[in-house]
Amino acid sequence: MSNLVLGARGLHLWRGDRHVLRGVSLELRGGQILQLTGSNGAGKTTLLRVLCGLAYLEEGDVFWRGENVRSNLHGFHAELAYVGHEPPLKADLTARENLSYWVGMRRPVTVARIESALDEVGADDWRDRPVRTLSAGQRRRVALAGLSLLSVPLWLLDEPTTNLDTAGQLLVTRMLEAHVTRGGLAVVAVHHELGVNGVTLHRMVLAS
Amino acid sequence: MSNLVLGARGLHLWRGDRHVLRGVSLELRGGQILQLTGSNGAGKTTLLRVLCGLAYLEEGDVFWRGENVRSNLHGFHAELAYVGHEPPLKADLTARENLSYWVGMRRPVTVARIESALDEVGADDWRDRPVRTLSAGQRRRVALAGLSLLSVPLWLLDEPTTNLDTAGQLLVTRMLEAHVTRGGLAVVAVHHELGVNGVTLHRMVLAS
Amino acid sequence: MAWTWFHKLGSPPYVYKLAATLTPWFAWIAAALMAYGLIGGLVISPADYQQGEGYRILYVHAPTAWMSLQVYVVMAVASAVALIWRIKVAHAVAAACGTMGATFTACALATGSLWGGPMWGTYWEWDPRIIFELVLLVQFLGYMGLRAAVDDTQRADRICAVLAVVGVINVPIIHYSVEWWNSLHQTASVMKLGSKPTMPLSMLMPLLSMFFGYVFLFGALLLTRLRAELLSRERSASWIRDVVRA
Amino acid sequence: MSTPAPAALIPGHPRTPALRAARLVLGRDLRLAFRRPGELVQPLIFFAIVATLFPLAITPEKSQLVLVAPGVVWVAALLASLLALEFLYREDAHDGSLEQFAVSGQSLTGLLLAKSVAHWLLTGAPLAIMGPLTAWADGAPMSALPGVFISVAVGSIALSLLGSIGAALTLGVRRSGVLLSVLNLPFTVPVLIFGARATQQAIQGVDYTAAVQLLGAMAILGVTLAPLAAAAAVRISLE
Amino acid sequence: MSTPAPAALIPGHPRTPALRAARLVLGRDLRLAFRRPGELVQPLIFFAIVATLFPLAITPEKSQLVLVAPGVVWVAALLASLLALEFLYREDAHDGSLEQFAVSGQSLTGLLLAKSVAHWLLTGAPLAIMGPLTAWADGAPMSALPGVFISVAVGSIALSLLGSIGAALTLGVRRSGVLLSVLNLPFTVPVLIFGARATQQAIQGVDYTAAVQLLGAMAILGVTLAPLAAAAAVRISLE
Ligand code: HEM
Ligand SMILES: Nc1ncnc2c1ncn2[C@@H]1O[C@H](COP(=O)(O)OP(=O)(O)OP(=O)(O)O)[C@@H](O)[C@H]1O
Ligand SMILES: Nc1ncnc2c1ncn2[C@@H]1O[C@H](COP(=O)(O)OP(=O)(O)OP(=O)(O)O)[C@@H](O)[C@H]1O
Ligand SMILES: [Mg+2]
Ligand SMILES: [Mg+2]
Repeated sequence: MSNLVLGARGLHLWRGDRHVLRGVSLELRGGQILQLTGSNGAGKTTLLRVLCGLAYLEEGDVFWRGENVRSNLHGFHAELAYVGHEPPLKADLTARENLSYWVGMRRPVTVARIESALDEVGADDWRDRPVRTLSAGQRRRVALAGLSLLSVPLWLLDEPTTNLDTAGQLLVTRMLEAHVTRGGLAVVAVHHELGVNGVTLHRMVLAS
Repeated sequence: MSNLVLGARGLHLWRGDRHVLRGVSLELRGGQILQLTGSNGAGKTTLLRVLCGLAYLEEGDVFWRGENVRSNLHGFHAELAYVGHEPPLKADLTARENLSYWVGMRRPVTVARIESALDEVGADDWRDRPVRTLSAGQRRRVALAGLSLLSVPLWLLDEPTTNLDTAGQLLVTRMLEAHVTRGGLAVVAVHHELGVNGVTLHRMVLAS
Repeated sequence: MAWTWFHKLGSPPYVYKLAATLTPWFAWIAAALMAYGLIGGLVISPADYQQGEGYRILYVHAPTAWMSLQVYVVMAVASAVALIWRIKVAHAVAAACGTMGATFTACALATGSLWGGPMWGTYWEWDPRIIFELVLLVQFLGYMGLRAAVDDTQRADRICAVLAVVGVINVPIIHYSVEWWNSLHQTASVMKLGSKPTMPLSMLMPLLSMFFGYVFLFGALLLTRLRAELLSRERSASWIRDVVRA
Repeated sequence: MSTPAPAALIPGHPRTPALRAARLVLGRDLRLAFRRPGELVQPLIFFAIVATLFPLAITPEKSQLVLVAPGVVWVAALLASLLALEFLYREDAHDGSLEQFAVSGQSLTGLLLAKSVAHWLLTGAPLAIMGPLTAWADGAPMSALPGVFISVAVGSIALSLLGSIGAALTLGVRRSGVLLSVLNLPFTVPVLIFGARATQQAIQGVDYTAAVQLLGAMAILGVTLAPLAAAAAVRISLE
Repeated sequence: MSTPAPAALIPGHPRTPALRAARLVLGRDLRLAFRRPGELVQPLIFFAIVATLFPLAITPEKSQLVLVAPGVVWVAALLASLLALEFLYREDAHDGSLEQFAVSGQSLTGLLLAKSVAHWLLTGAPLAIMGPLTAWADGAPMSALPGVFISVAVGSIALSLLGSIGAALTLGVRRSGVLLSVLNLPFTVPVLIFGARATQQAIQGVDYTAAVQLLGAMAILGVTLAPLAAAAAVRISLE
């Protein structure tokens, strides 16, 4: 079996004088989803950022494939994709241009693949307009396209269904199912139940 | 009965060469909610911005209390509150400071009222921190507090439940119910059913 | 009723056809006037008793300089109309003015400084009128730059309209600069309101006909550019297809 | 039939008077500036560098220095405030506060005027203090300093306010820096001319009131006309 | 037991080589800058403006102009580009692209170096071309132009790169802003002093190699050291 395992042990993090993460530990293997819930301000975003090494960790360790991520941060990053509260797009570039640099920066990608990914997320004529002129949900869809193009094993998603219409929300569920059945992992912060079927779903509730 | 009536007739709006609003008309009276749905990019945000006069209208007219809003734009604005996709907060000011200028700019407001409004939306110690350090949902809650402080008859809300936890989503519903039972109006763009009870709810679906 | 013509002028197809019919007339009148002006100015009229032959550049300089101001006024008025009555065609007119205004202004500067060589012994002097004419050029350039920078035509129109209206304040400054500051530059010798021009008729006639020649030339160019503008702006409209088919 | 509207919802429930609204916006901008002292001092540092580097750039003979000091003071002041202008409305447009201004029911003109005042207090006023100092450092006589102060103060008012028009016009534009300075040039030039003249006359001990009056005229023009134009431009670029 | 990972998910699936990644970022920034026609010429226009403003400000006696204008003109312009630096990373930090750089698995140093190169191409290079022209327009002899060109070119490289450190530092900073923009000066003031001196010497026909060599040393320091420091600062500010 694949050694795709994301682990965390005794994560502690303070913000100002607030103890946000109080000894969080988790283990997630390939083919599993971790649904991360918790009231506003519980620390979901913080935890995701800690897991991908964006936030500074006072205590505890994050493990990937059994070894501490600090030992090989670049290698770890090369295998994860993080999408936060806002889609990471340049407002003055088109969806195409955004994807071709964002994805291309990380792995070789052909124009054809970008096009098909944009088709999958239901992009029509608007793929050639500056992202600035797109609607909130359309922007989110561009980010989803990028996510699937990166095709990395570990997904860290912060409320991926924000601004999406019902069809879009379904799309996210399908993408998650496909990803994990392909053997990937996903940690997803949400405020509702992820309606995924046929995959092992772990739940973690952060208390604030 | 109060003459609180929001009307729109034959609204047309083009963006680039895309015909976004194609002859939208509506009428909403005090005590009613208009739930605005539609797929991503259908034009919900655009319609809301047109209604509050932020977007330039090629054709059609918006009416408030029976008269064209162009005839008295300031008077109209004084009676509406618009909250878009992003809470309109200054990242470097605290929740308190934000509210005291945003609301105070429009109507006299005491510190005590601000405090109680912040209590209502479940703000604890974080009300004194720069908004920059707040979580997405906490920011949204600050905006809600501002909304209730403005206490204007007409609410124009763009996906007000974004980033809110279940408790927060319930809070929005309660606020809407209270608002319309007090005789107010609300146009709310959402992607899900507003679960409001005991108030007349009109539905409009924008086709893209 | 009295306002129908106004509304007609608001409708692109009508204006497009009108422009098509008017353009040749303007062109021919311009040609005739300018022909007389050049001959009358460069050949017939006597050399100036103090400036010699050099003064003949006046027949190019003064009209272009006047036009540079007129064009800006046209642009500003069109913009104001467009903003107040929301007339798309007026926006198109203003848009068409930008480049031509810049050209006229550049010509005024060039001919002026050419004339300055023999007259003032220097091609360039930081003289009020010269400065503000230069400023006018920058205004036209800024106007064009702003248009290029805002990608949504409809928004660009209205933003630029505001700019044009605000900037019109410079026109009187240029015109009266010669009175306000004691400057190198000629005071008005033709454009003096009231008192009769201080200039022999043999010089005045060609000068005036050159001026009106330029006016009609501007008209012809404006109409041509206006049609191009309308074509590109209304490309989705139905009447365009009829035009193209015809 | 809907329930009658309660007090809070009835039209013309207590509105904030325009003046107080403007004061709140002014207060907000000052507070924000002092939260970010870094950006606050940028224009000053810029000014200081230009002014102090200038003697280094030329052979520092006092005689010449005095002659060109006005030019230094003014070019530095201009560049400083022009550069600051680019960010006058940027942030507010980005975080949506500008939208809220536009639908606040208060006159947008008034609120923008308040912002311009704040901008002047944060950039113009310090320059008005630094100006005389640099002139003096460049060898201008003590007696000249009041004149320098007045001319820079009045001139910078004109710049801040007239400049707000350009800032509003270029809101929709990326990297607007240079386009902005092009749009601003038409009034920048006169301000510079009169300002430098006033400063020079002050340094030479000549009567400088005429030039300062012209600056004052432009400042008044700015206070009265600029906010209107800026408001119109902002409304359009918000669309 | 989960299904074995398919090709796409296996570690070390084709990674973009570091150099190509950097080129993509460079391309992106240039494209963003030249998104719209006309932005290409903007730095030049800016220069033209500075060059026309200055003679306006001082009594335009050519003799003085020659002495002072060139130095001031490009010192001012360099400072302008230096101030532009403060916003080098702002936008990327705001829209989250900087975060994506940090978790891209590519060396952040390399990507930031690419950004600095873009910044220099957009501000420094035009200055290097316009600098000599304006100096000449203000009356510097032809023979001086190569010197002016070299000093501006090298000086702007040093500024763009060393300045990027300050840019990265000011990213995270809100409160101690003063301290930092002051911390920024030690990098920049020497560059400006040597740069101004080199230009002056070039115009006076004196040997200017010494000053240029000092500038070159700082430029090399910048290319080698600055991106590392900037990357560290960015990572910290993202937390
Ligand atoms: C770069 C240098 C110059 C510039 C920018 C310039 C600009 C102008 C402008 C803008 C006007 C139109 C004024 C108005 O309509 O109110 C004008 C008119 C005129 N200019 Fe010049 N000028 C320049 C040099 C000269 C020179 C060297 C002469 C000859 C000594 C000259 C003679 C005239 C005359 C005679 C008129 C017509 C005056 C009238 O009747 O209104 N200009 N110039
Ligand atoms: N500088 C600080 N000082 C004190 N507390 C802070 C600071 N910065 C962040 N916090 C707190 O840390 C908590 C973590 O926020 P985080 O964004 O992780 O929550 P979240 O679970 O993502 O909330 P949401 O559901 O709204 O996105 C928040 O309560 C926030 O107020
Ligand atoms: N300049 C433009 N040219 C062409 N189309 C544009 C332009 N600007 C916006 N649009 C389109 O106008 C439509 C209106 O977007 P709007 O934000 O109103 O949709 P929405 O219903 O709010 O979507 P969402 O549910 O994602 O928020 C979008 O499809 C957008 O792509
Ligand atoms: Mg969060
Ligand atoms: Mg929307």
